[in-house]
Amino acid sequence: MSTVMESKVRIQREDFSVTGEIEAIKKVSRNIGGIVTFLGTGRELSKGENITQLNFEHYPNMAEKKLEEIRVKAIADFKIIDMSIIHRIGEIDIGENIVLIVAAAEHRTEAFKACEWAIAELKRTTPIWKRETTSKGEVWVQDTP
Amino acid sequence: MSTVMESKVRIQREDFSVTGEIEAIKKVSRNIGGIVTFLGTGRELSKGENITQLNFEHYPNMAEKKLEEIRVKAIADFKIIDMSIIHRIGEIDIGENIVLIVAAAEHRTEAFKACEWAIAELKRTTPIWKRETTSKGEVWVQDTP
Amino acid sequence: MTRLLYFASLRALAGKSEESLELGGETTVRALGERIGKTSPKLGEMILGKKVMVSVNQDVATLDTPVRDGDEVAFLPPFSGGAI
Amino acid sequence: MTRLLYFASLRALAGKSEESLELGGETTVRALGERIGKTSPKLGEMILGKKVMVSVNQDVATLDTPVRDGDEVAFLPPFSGGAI
Repeated sequence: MSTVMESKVRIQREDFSVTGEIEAIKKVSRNIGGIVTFLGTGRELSKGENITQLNFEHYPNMAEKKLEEIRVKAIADFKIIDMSIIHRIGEIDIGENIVLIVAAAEHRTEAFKACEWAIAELKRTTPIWKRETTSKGEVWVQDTP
Repeated sequence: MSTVMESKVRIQREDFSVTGEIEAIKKVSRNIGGIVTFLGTGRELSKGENITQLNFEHYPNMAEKKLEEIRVKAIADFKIIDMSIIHRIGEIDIGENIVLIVAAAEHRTEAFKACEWAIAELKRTTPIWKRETTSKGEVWVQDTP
Repeated sequence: MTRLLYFASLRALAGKSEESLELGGETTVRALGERIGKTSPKLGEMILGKKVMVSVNQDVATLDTPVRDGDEVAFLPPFSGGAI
Repeated sequence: MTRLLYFASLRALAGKSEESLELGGETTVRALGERIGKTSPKLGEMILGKKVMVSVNQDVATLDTPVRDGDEVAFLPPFSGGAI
């Protein structure tokens, strides 16, 4: 196990590098054969409205704690080797990166399952909120899980 | 639609950049909200044997044609926005990238389904062969689909 | 003192993002909701009607969860992280 | 002339990676397999026993697919691309 330079779950304003996060997780084991990533990006359209900007807010510490719970449960339940979860906050433009989940496993089936579960779980349990700016103004999105 | 700099399906000796491929596919539409990628990497262990190197060979043109068929069918069947598929050939060391599939969609569910289907279909239909080098010598892997 | 935090859409309803209250002894989330309802009726209604999630010291709470001096209580509208 | 291609593990069995044959008129994959079997018995057996896939001009073929002058016939062992 190499020295962990940065935490595998992070909430940050700045953008992240998908390649950088994948290379970091590769260092964990020489037995990784499949890495599945989910990258969520800012879409222009939402329920027919044209979005010009997104803005994310989180509950500091509690949100990071929830992400770490998701990571630990994914590793245990899906028998994957490791997972990293990064969510950006603040202003996000259309096309920009919002959230990244990387699931590394020996085989691909578990990596797909773990990654898909983790993003659904993040939406359900992690105190992060999205505000959309459209021509009609700004609105906090109230997603029903 | 921007000018396509490179084909979205490729078989090549050199490594690829996951971030680079994701950024290329993002340019296709401002309505991409979820990008799922599968990255296959060289594992050290295979059926209990310690692998020191991998070597991939393909049937030129036919393999590229099969990848393009997978891409076109994935876009049509899963209603995703676009897909790119890249497979490396030649010598691959442990931990190195072998294959990348990027599925970009409006929503994540279709992107996950398309990506998982595409890698299974690649293994089933695309004339690419893997040779593993272990302490016992070199052996062509005969995967049963 | 007990620290109350209002996130996202609840900030406009509460008219603030946080406040500190003197509880005068142990109370519950329910009693806190009733107290908030006196100045922000709609917010109080949402808390008591379980339309918003409440956390006490960053753990998810129910209306019966006790609240003590020094606790951090947060009012959390439905989450919408994770892009799409 | 018809071009024959042997890939991966079949190269060692055929003793070559490719060859050009004069067919002397239209034939079939089956007849080609029988002809190959005379010099490489195990390879001929695998072709006729459908243990290897055969393509004609890069389309998947059956034993009855016709083979003509100028065609490219490839013998393809089970695929193993895609990492794990």
